[in-house]
Amino acid sequence: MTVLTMRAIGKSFPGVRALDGVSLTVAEGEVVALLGENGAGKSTLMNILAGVFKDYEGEIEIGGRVAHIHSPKDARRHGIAMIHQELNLVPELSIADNIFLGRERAILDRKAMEARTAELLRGLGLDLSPRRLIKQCKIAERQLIEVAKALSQNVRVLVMDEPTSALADAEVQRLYAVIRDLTGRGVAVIYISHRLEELEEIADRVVVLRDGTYVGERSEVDRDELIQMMVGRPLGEMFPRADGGGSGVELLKVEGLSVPGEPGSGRTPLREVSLSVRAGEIVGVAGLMGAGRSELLEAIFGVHRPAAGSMSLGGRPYRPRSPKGAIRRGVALVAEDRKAQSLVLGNTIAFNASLPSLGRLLRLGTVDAKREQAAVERQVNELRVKAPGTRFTVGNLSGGNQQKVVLAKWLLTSPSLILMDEPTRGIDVGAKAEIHALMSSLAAGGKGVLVASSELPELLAMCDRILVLCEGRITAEFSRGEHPTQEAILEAAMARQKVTTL
Amino acid sequence: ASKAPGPSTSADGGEKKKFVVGYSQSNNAEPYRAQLNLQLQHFMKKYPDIELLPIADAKQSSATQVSQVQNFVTQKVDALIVSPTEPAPLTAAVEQACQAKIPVIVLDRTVNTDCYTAFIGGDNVLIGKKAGEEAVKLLPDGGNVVELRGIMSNQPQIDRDKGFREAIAANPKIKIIADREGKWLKEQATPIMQQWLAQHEKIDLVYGHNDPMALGAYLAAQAAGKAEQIKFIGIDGLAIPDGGIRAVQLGQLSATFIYPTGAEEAAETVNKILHGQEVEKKQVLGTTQVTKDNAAELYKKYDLSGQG
Amino acid sequence: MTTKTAPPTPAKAPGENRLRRTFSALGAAQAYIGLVLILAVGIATKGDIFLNETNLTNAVGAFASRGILAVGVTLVILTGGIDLSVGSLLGIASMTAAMMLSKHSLEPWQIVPICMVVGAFFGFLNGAGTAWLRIQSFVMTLAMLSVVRGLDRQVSDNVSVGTQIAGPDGKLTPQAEAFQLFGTPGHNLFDRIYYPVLAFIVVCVVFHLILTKTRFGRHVYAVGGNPTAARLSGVNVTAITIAVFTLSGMLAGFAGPIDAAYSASADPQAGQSYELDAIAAAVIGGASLAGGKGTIAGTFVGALILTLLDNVLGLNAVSDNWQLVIKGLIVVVAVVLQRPDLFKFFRGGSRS
Amino acid sequence: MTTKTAPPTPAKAPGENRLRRTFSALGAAQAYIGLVLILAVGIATKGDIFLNETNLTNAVGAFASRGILAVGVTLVILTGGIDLSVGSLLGIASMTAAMMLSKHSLEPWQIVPICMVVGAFFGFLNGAGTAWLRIQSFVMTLAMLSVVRGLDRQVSDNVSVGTQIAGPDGKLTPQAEAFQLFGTPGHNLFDRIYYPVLAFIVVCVVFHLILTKTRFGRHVYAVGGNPTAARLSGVNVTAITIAVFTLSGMLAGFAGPIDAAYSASADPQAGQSYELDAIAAAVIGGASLAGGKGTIAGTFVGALILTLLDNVLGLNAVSDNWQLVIKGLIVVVAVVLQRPDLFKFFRGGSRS
Ligand SMILES: Nc1ncnc2c1ncn2[C@@H]1O[C@H](COP(=O)(O)OP(=O)(O)OP(=O)(O)O)[C@@H](O)[C@H]1O
Ligand SMILES: Nc1ncnc2c1ncn2[C@@H]1O[C@H](COP(=O)(O)OP(=O)(O)OP(=O)(O)O)[C@@H](O)[C@H]1O
Ligand SMILES: [Mg+2]
Ligand SMILES: [Mg+2]
Repeated sequence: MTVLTMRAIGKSFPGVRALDGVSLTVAEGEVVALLGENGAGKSTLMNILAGVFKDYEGEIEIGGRVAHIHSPKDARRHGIAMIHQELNLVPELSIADNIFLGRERAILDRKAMEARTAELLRGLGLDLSPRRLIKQCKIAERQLIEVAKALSQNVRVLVMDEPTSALADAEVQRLYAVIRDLTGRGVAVIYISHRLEELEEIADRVVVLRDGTYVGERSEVDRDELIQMMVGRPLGEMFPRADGGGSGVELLKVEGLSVPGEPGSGRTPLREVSLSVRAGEIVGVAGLMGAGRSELLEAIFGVHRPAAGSMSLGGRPYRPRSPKGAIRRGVALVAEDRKAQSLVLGNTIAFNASLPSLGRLLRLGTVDAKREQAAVERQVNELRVKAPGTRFTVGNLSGGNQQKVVLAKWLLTSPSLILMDEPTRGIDVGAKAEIHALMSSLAAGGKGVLVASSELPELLAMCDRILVLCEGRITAEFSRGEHPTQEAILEAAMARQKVTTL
Repeated sequence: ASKAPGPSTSADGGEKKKFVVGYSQSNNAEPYRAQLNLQLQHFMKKYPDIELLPIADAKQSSATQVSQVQNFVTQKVDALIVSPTEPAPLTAAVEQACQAKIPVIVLDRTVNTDCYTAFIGGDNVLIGKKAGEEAVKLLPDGGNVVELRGIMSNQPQIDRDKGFREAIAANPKIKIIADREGKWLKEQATPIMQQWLAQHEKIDLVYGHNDPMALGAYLAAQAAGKAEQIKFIGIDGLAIPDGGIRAVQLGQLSATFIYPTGAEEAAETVNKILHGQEVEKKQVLGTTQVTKDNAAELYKKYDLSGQG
Repeated sequence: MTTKTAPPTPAKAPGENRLRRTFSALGAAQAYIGLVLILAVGIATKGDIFLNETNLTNAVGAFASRGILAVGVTLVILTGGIDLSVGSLLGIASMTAAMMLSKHSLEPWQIVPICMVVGAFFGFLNGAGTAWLRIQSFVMTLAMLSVVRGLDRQVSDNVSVGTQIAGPDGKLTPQAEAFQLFGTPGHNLFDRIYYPVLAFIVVCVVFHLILTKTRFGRHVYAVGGNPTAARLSGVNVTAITIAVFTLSGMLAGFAGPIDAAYSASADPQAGQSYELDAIAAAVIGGASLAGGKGTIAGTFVGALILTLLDNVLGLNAVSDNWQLVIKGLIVVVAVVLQRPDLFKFFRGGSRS
Repeated sequence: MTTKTAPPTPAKAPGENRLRRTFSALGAAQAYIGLVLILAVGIATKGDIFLNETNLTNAVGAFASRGILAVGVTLVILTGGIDLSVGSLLGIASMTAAMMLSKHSLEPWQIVPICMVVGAFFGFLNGAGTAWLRIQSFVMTLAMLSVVRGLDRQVSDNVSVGTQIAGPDGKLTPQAEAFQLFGTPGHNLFDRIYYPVLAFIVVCVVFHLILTKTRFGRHVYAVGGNPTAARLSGVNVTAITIAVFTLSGMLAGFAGPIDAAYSASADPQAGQSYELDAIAAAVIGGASLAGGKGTIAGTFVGALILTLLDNVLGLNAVSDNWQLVIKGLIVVVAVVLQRPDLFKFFRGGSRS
């Protein structure tokens, strides 16, 4: 039975027609996937359903009756819950407070809230105290908390906008189990993801959007066909990296690097990590959530002070005291959390993209606006950022396009070593292929690439070598020649040291 | 009203000319100055051919006051009255007015130039001295005095302190054991007095540079049950229900000294100037000591509440 | 792959957690170090004069009305706003109280609600301007500061209004007598519990409970911590914003009669620059002007720091000029001492 | 894939872009509506008296030193901080100037740099406390306000120091004569360009260029917009923070002699509460106290709004109490008029 019908939905922003006459129906217990390029309008469509926007064109029907949804409260009244693409939690409040935000009793019933929270978290495999503050939780944990928050409501329609972008496989599997449980109880799920293999596994039906319009839908997932539908042209091989690379000289050498964790911050300590990246090589870093991948990349980028160990870059000792020092040595970091770590959301694309490379755009001590404009425009076009211009506010871009701006920003510094933390998070398949091509060409150009990713297929296809981290320690290393399997990597990723568990 | 002032304009016939007078007050929201404003408006009404523009309030800011004076000059008023916030800053502004041939009456506080028509004001050193003499009278056997000062850099504060110290030198057994800046405010004075009462065994007299501070100290002493043993002297002597004259009547203050507003004299002087008569360049006003005996009478004399 | 169900990494190792809890408890204790320091200096230099019930009551009593303002300001700051108008609102409320008493001989229990309504009304306007017209609260409340002060001065004709109103028999009228209870220095209530101090403490306790135990409190933190998240969670951001400004105004209205009773008169300038003291108390107590962070307990400690510091310096007869200098220095020291991670400058980019 | 080079959507469609440029120009014009309104009222009510070179020079001259403070405060606000100490810094700089002149007979061109160094020194301390000790700037600069005011009063012995120093011949000394150029009301420079006004405009232009054209300017915006992202982009957040406070202090130092010359004396209380005017100018001009948003042009307009508003009300002889009321109301109206999206409350969730 149909629970939700969206009819001829349209939405415009100043200068942008985000949606135009899109219709969608979802039945009880069905998982419908929304697919489309970055900026196709998926989030906008779902935001309309969740009451984020006050006005839009078209009509929404729920359970056969017209529903007027103009605020998040309206949406909740109709049994709609949404996990937003960008995390929406209050950092200074506890997990329990966040989960029940907006639905508390007038006088808080802490005990009940915490008990229910603990239950929800357990269901998602999270062993966290409900009283823990969000600011002390890791990104992946936060994403699961968002899931828990949505699950805590009595929903008829659950919208998930890229719920897995920060999750590794194990957590993703757990999420699937939860979704199956929900659909078994008749809940309709709308699922947005750029990971096609996920859609194969979870979706009953895939609806494709392009440039704000409905393109078509399929019940059978055929990757090539779907890609053709969303991009409007056939796409070649997904992971274009040919064998090779890795024959160059040693670019980065890390020896015995240890970084202490910080009490209360939820940061994983690194313990005696040693690795090397050669020029022309792509090295992957695998691990489970909280394994210390981001920590490792950040430490190399000079964000954290190491307690022990040494590094060298291009044969010279490398001791960055801040990101500034790292950038000066030609290192770049595409950070994990674009919103918090990478972008000044209120400013323009040009401002953000040129920020680390302003030093080379100077003329007579001032920023040469023309050269800046030209450089940014070239890079942004190369990455196919969908935006009306480089003076567009970054905060108004779609999630994937924001990520592309981050990439553009670092490519503009022409780094010799580029560190990428989940570089394709939230990126559509087409763009993903381009980014992969870009990584290959960087490597081919003699640069070093160190990439942490939660998508094992991506690592397996792209990397010359894969390092596996577990609890801040390197537990395994595979080279391409060994043809590692996902299972082997996962096993290494879970090779916990018994001593540390208590 | 763009005519230069002078006897010629209104004296000879034709249509009746109305003179326009501007007044820049340093801060309306001090009870003393509110009283002054009220009185000035009252006394100006005696002269039907003179119009007093709404009083401009500098709100304690010299910069504001300078631009107010400049505004009046721009408007070409026929005469200007200024109660300067501070002497130095207003000097240039007064000179500007003077150069624009506008007669200026400096009321209450001085400026550092001779380019004005008349100065009318009280003598704070004299008042301080009178207060000191009263203290000597109240403490024949000597005693401990505490002093609540106005804002330290204000000239009246400096003068009232100076006169007082000169006068009490007559009796070496009178000692000022503590003094602090009460910023002219009642609510500042109360906690200061509370601290003094905790610190000092014996306080015989409180000298407040204005009545509100003396009364603030009185509240603190009253609460500590020591109001009877301590004498309080204030300055200002305003005829308002909340003022010093009433406080003397109620026995809260032993004495206060009327700081003359000079409003009546100012109105008179303006009238004379506008009609081309001679005026005295420096008019220093005396003070009246308010005691229990003359309080009722003085209150009646200065109370303007019924007259708007 | 799906067979391995062992939890990937235990997100919390019990030992680690215990450690963390201890640390955060210590952090909370640390918030009081500044206060303890000042108490210690007071006791060391002026022993029993300082550590004396009367002296402490006097010191806190003098600050009580500002302390009450600080509670209201804390609410506003928690939502990420600021309220500069509280000093003016206190002023007009104290004037209202004095006039109600002197002109209409109202009873104190009638006066207080009226003053609270007056304060709440202007506070509501602040909230409406901020939430509906989306004027930055700094501008909105600065404008209100000016408007309300103008009105205050206008209704009072720039003359202060006394509250010790004598009847025909020369004694205080019963209303004026009762009104004195609100704050005449040294006055006692319940044998040595002085009304302003009591009122301040009660206000703190009530708003502490509201902030920590009620839905409204959670929403206040949410609006300041992440307005977008709050909105998407169905929190009525507009209503919360208007509510905190209204409450702040209401508290200023509540503080008005206390201030009037303390000085036994309502001055047209009353409350001027109190807003700075109130905001300082909140911020010294750990409230962040960015919103979402702060507690009433912190504000209470901040208020005590400010008033006891004044008291200690005064008792030690430090000259007025040096008081200003030392006060500034000690505030810095007190705030620095409260920070557990003091000397780890900029370690690790914080993720927030 | 690599063969198809047609971008999916052109990053910039020329027609669309022109439209947007027009829009944003309009938005910029809107920022001046408040000012235009006040000018219109001034002209309508007081025609030539208001629109008179002398009057306008006087009005802007009276505000110039606060306007210069506002520029420094804007820098600090852009990084997400606040500077409450500028009024005190102006005070101590004006005292320094007057003392250098009266005690040491220094030439004006020696005095100004000394004052700037004095201001920059205290500003640096503000920055160090904020960046290194990580004290909230509100607390740090509030403490500095108190400390510097105390020092100012102490060095001057609470007595104001005049700058019109007469030599043995009874005339002004050459230094004092020259010093008057800095601001004696009505004084002319370059035939009717009055130094305070000139200095204010030059400061605005210089800092406008610094903010818009240099890397430093970009970094200031980045630090205010997202400090973590700024740091990870290679911005030295600590250095930028210290720099803006130092510059703000330096500008306060620069404004000191102007204030002293304007008043022909340095008062120990000089500059008190100027910080509120300075911040108000910045915020009315569109600067966001959350950081990352604001311009010097906006601050300039904000300063003009404040000073011309005073002027118009003064010229119209509005009573002072009503002036306070009307001023508050007009500031609200001016700020609301500047917002293009005025009546679309909460339409569309912004992504930030
Ligand atoms: N608040 C806004 N203001 C202006 N434009 C907006 C706003 N929100 C979205 N857009 C525009 O609407 C279009 C659709 O964005 P939307 O976020 O729906 O894309 P999406 O399909 O979710 O992309 P992604 O896969 O990258 O998340 C984009 O071009 C985006 O720039
Ligand atoms: N300064 C910080 N403050 C708060 N949290 C931090 C900070 N630095 C890192 N984190 C969080 O700690 C988590 C732990 O770390 P780490 O980056 O080492 O794990 P990871 O293997 O990258 O896991 P994930 O897949 O969650 O990113 C990160 O995901 C990040 O969200
Ligand atoms: Mg999206
Ligand atoms: Mg990570």
